[in-house]
This record gives sequence, structure tokens and C-alpha cells, in this order.
Amino acid sequence: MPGRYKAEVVARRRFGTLVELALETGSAIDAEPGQFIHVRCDKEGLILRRPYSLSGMAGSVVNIMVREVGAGSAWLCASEIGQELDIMGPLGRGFSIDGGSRHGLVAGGTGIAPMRFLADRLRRLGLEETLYWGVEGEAEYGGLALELAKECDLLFATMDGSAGEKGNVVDMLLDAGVEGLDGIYACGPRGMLTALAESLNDETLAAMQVCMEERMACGVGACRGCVVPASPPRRGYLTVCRDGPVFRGRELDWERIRG
Amino acid sequence: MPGRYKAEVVARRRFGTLVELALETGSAIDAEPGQFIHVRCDKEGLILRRPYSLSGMAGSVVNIMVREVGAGSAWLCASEIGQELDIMGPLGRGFSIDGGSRHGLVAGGTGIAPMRFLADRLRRLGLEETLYWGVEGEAEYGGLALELAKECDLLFATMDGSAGEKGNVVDMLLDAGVEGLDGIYACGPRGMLTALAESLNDETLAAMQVCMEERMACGVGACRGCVVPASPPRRGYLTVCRDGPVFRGRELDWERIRG
Amino acid sequence: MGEDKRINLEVELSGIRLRNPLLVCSGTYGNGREYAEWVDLEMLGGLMTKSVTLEPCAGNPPPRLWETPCGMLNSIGLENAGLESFLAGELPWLSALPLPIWVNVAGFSQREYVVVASEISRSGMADAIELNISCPNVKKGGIHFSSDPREAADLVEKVRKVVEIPLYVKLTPRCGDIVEMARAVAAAGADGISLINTFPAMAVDVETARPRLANNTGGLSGPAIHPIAVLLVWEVARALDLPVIGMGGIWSWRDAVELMMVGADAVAVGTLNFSDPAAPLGIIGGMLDFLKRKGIDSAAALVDMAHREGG
Amino acid sequence: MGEDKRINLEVELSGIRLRNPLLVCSGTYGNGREYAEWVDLEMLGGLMTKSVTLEPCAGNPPPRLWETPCGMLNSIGLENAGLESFLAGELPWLSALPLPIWVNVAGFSQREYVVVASEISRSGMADAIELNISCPNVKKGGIHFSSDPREAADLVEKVRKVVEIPLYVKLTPRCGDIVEMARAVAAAGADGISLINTFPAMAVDVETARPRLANNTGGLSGPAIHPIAVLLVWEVARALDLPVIGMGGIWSWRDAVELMMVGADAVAVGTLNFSDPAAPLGIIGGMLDFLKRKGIDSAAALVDMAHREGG
Ligand SMILES: Cc1cc2nc3c(=O)[nH]c(=O)nc-3n(C[C@H](O)[C@H](O)[C@H](O)COP(=O)(O)OP(=O)(O)OC[C@H]3O[C@@H](n4cnc5c(N)ncnc54)[C@H](O)[C@@H]3O)c2cc1C
Ligand SMILES: Cc1cc2nc3c(=O)[nH]c(=O)nc-3n(C[C@H](O)[C@H](O)[C@H](O)COP(=O)(O)OP(=O)(O)OC[C@H]3O[C@@H](n4cnc5c(N)ncnc54)[C@H](O)[C@@H]3O)c2cc1C
Ligand SMILES: Cc1cc2nc3c(=O)[nH]c(=O)nc-3n(C[C@H](O)[C@H](O)[C@H](O)COP(=O)(O)O)c2cc1C
Ligand SMILES: Cc1cc2nc3c(=O)[nH]c(=O)nc-3n(C[C@H](O)[C@H](O)[C@H](O)COP(=O)(O)O)c2cc1C
Ligand code: FES
Ligand code: FES
Repeated sequence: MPGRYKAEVVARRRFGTLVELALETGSAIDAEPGQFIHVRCDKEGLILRRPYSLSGMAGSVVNIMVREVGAGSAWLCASEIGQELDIMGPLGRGFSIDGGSRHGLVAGGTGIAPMRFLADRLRRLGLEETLYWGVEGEAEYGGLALELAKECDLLFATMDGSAGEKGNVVDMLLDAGVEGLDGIYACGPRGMLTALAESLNDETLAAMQVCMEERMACGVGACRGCVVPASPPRRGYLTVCRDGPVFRGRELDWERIRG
Repeated sequence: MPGRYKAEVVARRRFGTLVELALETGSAIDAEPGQFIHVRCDKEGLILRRPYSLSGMAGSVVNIMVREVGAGSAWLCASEIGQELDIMGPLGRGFSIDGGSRHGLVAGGTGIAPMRFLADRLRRLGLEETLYWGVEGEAEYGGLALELAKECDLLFATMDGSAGEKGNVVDMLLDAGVEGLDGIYACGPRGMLTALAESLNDETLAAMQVCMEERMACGVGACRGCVVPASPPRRGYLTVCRDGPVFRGRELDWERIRG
Repeated sequence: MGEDKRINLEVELSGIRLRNPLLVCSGTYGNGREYAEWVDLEMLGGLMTKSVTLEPCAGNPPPRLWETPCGMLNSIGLENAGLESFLAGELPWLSALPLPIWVNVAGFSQREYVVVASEISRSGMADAIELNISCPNVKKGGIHFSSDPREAADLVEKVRKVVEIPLYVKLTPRCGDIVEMARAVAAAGADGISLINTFPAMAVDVETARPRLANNTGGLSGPAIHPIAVLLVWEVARALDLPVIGMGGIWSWRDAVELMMVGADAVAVGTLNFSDPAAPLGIIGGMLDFLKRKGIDSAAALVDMAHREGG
Repeated sequence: MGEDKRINLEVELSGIRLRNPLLVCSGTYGNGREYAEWVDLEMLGGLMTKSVTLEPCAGNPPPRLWETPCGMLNSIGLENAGLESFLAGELPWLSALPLPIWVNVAGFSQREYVVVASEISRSGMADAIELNISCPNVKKGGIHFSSDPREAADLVEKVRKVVEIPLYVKLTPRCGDIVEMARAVAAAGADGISLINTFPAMAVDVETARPRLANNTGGLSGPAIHPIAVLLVWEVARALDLPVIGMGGIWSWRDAVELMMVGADAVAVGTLNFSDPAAPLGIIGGMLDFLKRKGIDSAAALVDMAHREGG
């Protein structure tokens, strides 16, 4: 059940450009990887909440990882331990874990947030997973890659070759082969997701789940603001906040998404 | 010469509902009692500066006393030592001290701020002054009355009788007699100033100087936003920020001010 | 304080009794269901539905939202499942709530407005119609009707003929003379006026030189436009004797009371719902405290107070 | 970075060369003098004076200002010392600056506009006239001319006849069809369009039920109205081939570039000056950095970029 909480910042760590916040909600939370919370940024002049994927969860504490890109995220990144945040969540539809033993997770940049939570969940279920994470350069996310490498089977790629493999994370996954995977899960920039979707065939597309981003107002499906194009025969649009943010590869119209 | 400064908060004291801030401007300031600074409140959503009378000055440090009445003053009251404020000043026309030996100062509520500075200036000039200060109740301004009593000849009045004389500070001044005064200086709520002005005769009105408040935008006489009615024959309006904030009693049209 | 003097929050508009004067704006509360798990809907004064069109409407391509200083732009473009689905699914659910429902009707032609309004009225499930002749997000239709008083009046007259419940007309703030427009729709048979819809506006990403919204332009809402809403309600309420529902950037009980004081008989919260779904209830609480503090015994007494004060 | 490629900030409007496209808005910079000790005025692209009327004008009673979310209301009401004093004192001082001056002209009747504009033109001390037909703060005159395209055109035609310098007309955003209005004044002989004036608006103190401004209503300016300015400039620049000076809530170099991208040939900073008198200079710096970063070699190349991008 989603709810509205006054959540206290109980831990705060910086990984390069990302700030990880742990938020104590005061009651046991039941959330799936891929779900998000909608956070009020108490800066006058900002009137909308900001959506953040859960990057982890334990009891009544939820984690998010925030990248500073504008006024709202800057305010969040500057929040201090003890500060109270007004959050709504967990919201939206998370990843479905259909079983099977081999799972490939692909994250681009900040898309790592929900993937970290998903990797953790898969591990707890005793499933085998590989996490492919691509970033621009190592420094961008500080020591996060090192930490993830301890948690799961991480394949790390940087575009500038400063660490891990040099190059594109989608190519890395495709080179490793997607045919035998029971689940393919992706989150990252639009370009990365369309590139991935368009490299897959009908069958592997069916195994793909993507976590999408779109600008949001309500976060609960009421305003129809956060839509992505639905594939035929449905056409029209699906909301990221309620129908998603996680979609099956075949639910979306990748041609219109590429634009 | 007025200027624009990044001024650091170097001291901060609370007196009941007032917060006194000392601001280090980094260069020697030449200011008169009655002049003000125009302070930017870096809260998004607020777009105008806020005017504050100087309550004191020493070298490159200026003092203001802020009462929390809305979003801007709340932000200022919460400012911490070490914080930088963007200020313009000193602005406007201050009190003229024409000489003579007996001076009566009347302050209502927060109007104490410029009066404290003026009392200090008069004392340094070796002139004799009495400061009449009226407030609602003692608690409103914490220990400020006690402190002022050490600095100058203070006559304190509270409307609720919680300390000092019970009653209205204007009556107190009038009872003490204004005839022999070489200067009458006043700052406080509109009602207090009009009551005072209307109790004076032509001669004592000539000896009166009042420090006026009006909502401001530019603070430098450019927008014509902060006007008060001028007395005949001039009529029209004078700006508080440039023609004032200190006016001679006869410059203003008290009838139109009372409205 | 001590005495338990009852304060009456009820208001009556065109014979419809509202528990309190706080409604929620069309398009900002879905059709209620989305917020049913967040808020006790029965506490609202009333609900204005998302715009209903004759056919299902996919709306505009994304991105559809952009935040601006103290405001937001939207270009939803009337996305909705169409009349049939609304009559079968949403409206029965809504009408089961003990709450007056204004069904917001939009169209791309006169005929569509007339058909939808008539079906809604005939269904017996709506308390009133709010005719959206001012949606800034559809190229044809919409804005057209609200930019010319004669066109608007003509449409209202046609709709009036087929509708048996109170008919409110929602006007755009993009208009030189709002009183002329309000008079025209009143003369054509409107029972009340809703003011204001979003203000047509735009934002461009300077990094790409492309508009922030795929539709290029959108409607501005939120606190930024509130002072405009206050003036337009003031002007219309002074000039006309029809009920007015005031909306536009309400962000606190003060903003709601302000709109009532300049003449709104009821008010509606819009964009604020996105940041706080329970805001309308908080505003009712704030209004109640205010009435108590001021010794005013009913919400209805707030209406027009600024005019009576001789402003 | 390394190379020292010169970037040209100059723009030309109606034959007037501006050092850079940043002007200051009428009424927000006094007549320059008030800011001369704060800012090196010669660094500005140009200056638009406070409105000048035929007779001295006392303006509206105070309070004249109120702050709103991301905006402010003013009801100055054209306070100024009148034409004679302006010609004797202010204009000679201004015209001695190496800086193009737009003299803003207002009036309470057609005749007043015509006399003032003609005298300003004859003085030989002004580079251009900005005809303020849209001041929201005067009851008679002002708003009247700008609410009806025919009235506006009639006025512009009469003024055009007596003026030998470029004539810009400043329009109000309170208008159903801004393109129709711009077309009308263009056909009547305007050389350029200024967009936008403040938006008529209002605020009420709920504690007293009285308007915050003694004049009841005022004009809304600041970031709140910026998205409206962007759309109106976009619409006019698309439809007409006249120079446009864009203004309304510019708060950063981004907002200035945005207005140019939708079609403004130059832009003017208004309300922001109150909080930062040197803001126009900071914005020029920001614009220059942007042009460098993007490898664009002139400010003029920004003009209309969003249209060319096919928005
Ligand atoms: C489901 C979902 C999950 C997300 N998870 C994360 C996460 O885990 N970590 C993280 O750093 N970011 C995440 N984002 C993106 C994050 O919400 C934006 O970076 C943030 O809203 C930017 O706000 P701002 O005020 O800093 O930026 P601004 O640019 O000032 O914001 C302007 C407006 O655009 C909206 N906006 C801007 N970028 C985005 C975006 N990419 N998605 C949605 N709205 C946007 C803002 O909400 C705001 O309304 C997620 C977005 C979605 C939709
Ligand atoms: C020359 C001068 C000297 C002043 N000296 C002092 C002082 O020493 N100590 C002190 O506590 N206050 C002083 N004030 C009043 C102080 O400026 C206001 O209390 C403050 O601006 C309120 O801002 P706010 O955001 O907290 O209130 P809000 O009510 O949110 O302000 C809304 C708007 O009204 C304006 N405003 C509200 N009240 C006043 C007012 N009384 N005068 C001018 N503008 C106002 C604000 O600037 C703002 O634009 C002085 C005012 C003037 C003009
Ligand atoms: C996302 C969004 C969608 C809207 N959809 C509609 C709509 O479908 N029909 C309508 O008449 N008004 C619609 N509106 C306008 C609102 O009902 C309201 O008139 C406007 O937003 C002003 O109020 P506010 O500032 O409180 O939001 C919409 C507004 C928003 C923000
Ligand atoms: C205090 C004030 C006074 C103004 N006076 C005038 C004026 O005399 N003549 C005029 O044409 N516009 C006047 N304006 C309008 C501005 O020139 C400008 O069009 C408007 O404020 C929008 O720009 P901004 O949002 O950047 O302030 C005034 C605006 C303000 C805020
Ligand atoms: S954000 Fe409102 S529908 Fe998704
Ligand atoms: S505040 Fe602008 S003239 Fe005084």
C-alpha cells in the first residue's frame, strides 16, 4: 500500500556525483525493485514533487540515489541527516521476477539505482544475475562500482576507458549474448534503452523489462502527464507513474519513443 | 557612498521576537542613523529585497534587527553565523542632528532599530537624549529593554503593563512635554506616527523627524513604488527609499497618510 | 473559543448543495479513483472530472509537462477514454459518491460538445456540467470557442437546449475583456462561470533551441497565475449576478479565502493536488479556523467581502 | 576555447545599432540616473525610459507594490514629472550617454500621445519611441487603446505621422489574439513591437478583505509571467516580419536567450533590476559564454533559432 510519510534522513553517502539517502519512514514498507517514491523539495518556487527509484530497502527504511541535475535534486543532495522529507510511495509497478535462473541487468549512469535494488532482490531469491553497468567515466560515481562489485557479479564499462571495459554497456551485454537469459532488465538514458530494444528479437524483447523515466506531476496516474507511447494494437499512451515505470519490452512503441 | 556588499553574518542575538544580526561588509561604512540596507533573501519564490534600518555600526560592521513577519524575514532570522548576505546600502536619507541639547526619541515596537543607532550617535556627540520605547508586552523583545537602559536614558512603556509604564508611548512623551525639545525623532507603526504628528503644533512639528516604512522594490528611487504623500504646496509623493526614509514632520501630508 | 458556535461551511450553487466550498479542478484529480486511496473523497465540497470528449482521445505526444517558476506547463491535450467508456465506468462510480459532480465536457466541434453534454445530462448521474471551451492544448476547437464571445455564446446556447442540469462555462484567462465574454455566455444560458483555465504559455530548452513540450505550447497553472485569477474573478463577480467557481494557483487557505472575497461562490484546487492530494482538506481546515478566529459564522459570508469592503 | 574567435554581440533594430541585445525595461531603471552610481550604463545595449506623459502625473496612492509567488504587482500609475521637465532635465542627460534610448510615451488621450511623441521626436535626443498603449494602472486611456486593435491602430497611425524616429509599440499580454493586435499596429506604421507589459492582476489581504494595492489592481511582472512572454513573442515573431523586443520575467541569461530563440531581436530586463541593478551585465556575460560554448559567432544568430529548429 502506498502512503505518504514524513521520512527522516538517517544516512547520507556521496558517490561522486550521486548522493545516497536512507530514509526512515516509521512503518514497515513493502516495495518492489523498480518502484519509486515521489519526494517534495521544500524549496520555494518549486511546486512539483521529484520521482526517485528505490535503490534499496530494509524494514522501514528506503534508499534513494540522487544525481544533481537541477534545483530540486540540488536541494535533495544538500539535505542533512535528521532532516524530514515528505514522500509519497512506493508508487508504480516494479519489476516482475518470473523465475528462471539466469538474469541480465543493464544500467546506464544513474539508472543504477533501481538495478542495485533488483540485484539485491534476485540474490536474496537465490537467482543468478550479472549486472552490466555503463558510465561516462569512473570518477563520476566515486567508489560505487567497487562497492557493487562486492555485492554482485558486476561488469563495469566506461565510455572513456578510465576503468572496467571501454565502451558501451549495451554492446557488452549483446556480446555476452542475451539468448539464454530468462530475464533482461534495463534502466538508463532513452538512447540506451531504444538501442537495446531495437537489438533484440521478438523473443528476447519479450524477456526484457525496462524502467522508464518521464517528467511527472501527480505520480499516481491522475494527470496523464508522464506518458510513453504504447505499442500496437493498443497504441495511445501508458503512464510511467502507474502503468510503469517498469514495462515489458513489447508494451512500448519503440519507434515513437525514439521519435 | 552606497555600495553592494557580500556581507558575512558575524554575530547573531535573539531578543524575544527580534533577531539582531551583525554583518561584516569588508570595507569601512559611512552611515547615518535612519539609513537602511536592502537585503536579498535567497529563498526561491521571493524576488524582492527587504529593507532594514541600521540599528548600529562600527567600522565595517553594520547591525540590523529583524522581526519575523513573513517569508523574507523568517529566512533572515534563520540565517547563521558565517552565512553571506547580499546587501545594498547604506541607502536613503538619515536623521539630521541639528544641534541643541535636548532630544526626545520615540520608538514603537520594531521601530526601536534606527532609534538605537540614533541614541548611540547622539550620545557620542555628547548630547542629552531620552528614548521613549513602547511595546505590547515585555516578553516581545526579551532582554532588549534592559540592555538599552544601560546604554541611554530609557523610558519604557508596555500596553499590557507587564513592565515599565502601562500605556501608550506617545502619551508618555506628550505628558513629559515636547515644547522644550530641540529634536523629536520617531519611528514606529503608522498609527503611532500620525497620532504624534497630529498632537504637535506647527513649531514642534518642525522639530519632528520621522522614519517611515513603505513596501519597496528598487530601494534607490527608480521605481516610484515606495511613496508617501507630500504636504502642500508640493503635494504628489515622496519616495521613502531616496527622499526618506527620514522626513521632517512638515514634509508629509499627515491627513492623506492617515487615509 | 469556549463556546461551540457552529460554523456553516455549506454553500449552494445553482441549487446544488456543497458540504464546503472546496472542489478539485478538472484534470488535476483524475476521475477521483486515483486519489480514493489517498483521501476521503467525501470530505470534498465537490469534484470536477477530467474533460470528456465524444471519442477516445489519445492526447498530445510527450513530454507533456514542464515546471516553471512557481508554476507548471502542461499539454495533456484532453487525453481521455471517450464518452462511452466514461458513462459505463467512471461516471457510475463517481455518482455513487455522496458528492456533487461537475462533469467537464470538451469537444473538437459544436456537435461533439452538444452530444456529450446531452448524454451526460440524460444519464442522470451528474450534478452539473462544466463546459471547457478554453483548453489551450488542442489545435482545433477548444480555444477557438473561447476567443470570440459570439462563437462562445452560440455554442453555449446549443448546449443549453439539450441539458437539464446546471451548466457552468469555463473561461480562458487569455482574453482581452473577460466581462464581455462572461456576459455573452450568461446571456446564452450559462448558469455559472468557472475561472480560470490554464494560461497559454511556452518554454524552450536553450541547449537544444527546442520547446520543452512536444506540443510546443502548453497551459500555465500554479501560484504564478493566482494574482491573475483573483483579478478575473473580481471583474466577473462585480459585473454579473451568476455563481462563479474560482480557481487558479490556490496554494493555501488564504488563497481560497481571497478568491471567495473577490466573489467566488466556491473554489477549486488544481495543481496543488499533485504535491499534496489532501490539500483541499487542509484548506477547508484552515478556512474553518479563519472563520472561527474572525467570528464569521458561514463560509458563504466570505463571498464578495472585498467588494462590500468598498475595494 | 584556445582560439580567440571574436563573438559579435551587436544587434541592429530599425537601423539602430546596439552594443548587445540587453536593454532595461521602461519603469524599472528610472531614467538611468538612479543606477548610474551602481552600474556602468554604457555597457547596456540600450535603455527604455520611464513613461513620459504630457503633464506631470502624481501616480496612484500607496501602497503601490505587492510581492506574489515569483512575481510582483505594481500600481505606480505613470508617476512622472511630465514632458517639459523630461525634455529639460532627463533626456539631455540620457542622450549624452553613448547608448540608444527608447523614450517610452504614454497618455490619457490620443492628443496627449501625439503631442508627447512628436516633441520627443523633434528634440532629436531620442533614438526611438516606445509607445506604451498598455499600462494596466491607469483607469482611463492606456489599457483602452490596447484592448481593441482598431483603436490601437488609429492611435499608432496618428503618432506615426508626427514621429521621424523608429516607433515601437508596447503591447499588453491581456489580449485574446496578440497576432491580430500586432498586425493592426504594424499596418498602422509601427516599426517594432515590445512584448510584454505587466499582466493586470490583483491581491487581497484576507485579514482585512481589502486589496493589497490602494489602486485595487496592478500589473504582474517577474518570473511568474515569463512563460507567457515566451509564447507571445513566439506567436508575434512567427507571424510578422517586424523587430520584436522581448521582455517579461527575464531572470538569467537562459531566459534572455530563450526569448531571442523564439524570435526577439533584443530583450529587456525589468523587475530583476530591483534585486540586482547589474543583472543585465551579468546576463550579457552569460550569453557570451553560451555563444562561445556552442560555437555560435553572433548574438543575432540566436534570433528565431527555435523556429528554425522546426518547433
Ligand atoms: C520513475 C523515475 C525514477 C527516477 N529515479 C531516479 C534516481 O533514482 N536517481 C536520480 O538521480 N534521478 C532519478 N530520476 C530522475 C529525477 O526525477 C530527476 O533528475 C529530477 O526530477 C530532476 O529534478 P531537478 O529539479 O533537479 O531538475 P530540473 O531540471 O530543474 O527539473 C525540472 C522539471 O523536470 C522534471 N525532470 C527533469 N528531469 C527529469 C527526469 N529525468 N525524469 C523525470 N522528471 C524530470 C523535474 O521533476 C521538474 O519537474 C527518476 C525519474 C523517474 C521518472
Ligand atoms: C526603511 C525601512 C526600514 C525597516 N526597518 C526594519 C527593521 O529595522 N526591522 C524590521 O524588523 N523591519 C523593518 N522594516 C520592515 C521590513 O522591511 C519588513 O518587515 C519586511 O520587508 C517583511 O518581509 P517579509 O518577507 O518577512 O514579509 P511579507 O509580508 O511576506 O512581505 C511581503 C512584501 O511586503 C513587503 N513588506 C511587508 N511589510 C513591509 C514593511 N513594513 N515595510 C516595507 N515592506 C514591507 C516585503 O518587502 C515584501 O515585498 C523596515 C522597512 C522599511 C521600509
Ligand atoms: C495537468 C493538468 C490538466 C488539466 N486538464 C484539464 C482538463 O482536462 N479540462 C479542464 O477544463 N481543465 C484542465 N486543467 C485546468 C485546471 O482545471 C485549472 O483550471 C487550472 O489548472 C488552474 O488551476 P491551478 O492553478 O490550481 O492548477 C488542467 C490543469 C492541469 C495542471
Ligand atoms: C515597478 C514597475 C514600473 C513599470 N513602469 C512602466 C512604465 O512606466 N511604462 C511601461 O511601458 N512599462 C512599465 N513597466 C513594465 C515593464 O517595462 C515590463 O514590461 C514588465 O515589467 C515585464 O518585464 P519584467 O517581468 O522583467 O519586469 C513597469 C514595471 C514595473 C515592475
Ligand atoms: S505523473 Fe500524473 S499521470 Fe503520471
Ligand atoms: S523602492 Fe523604488 S522608488 Fe523606492
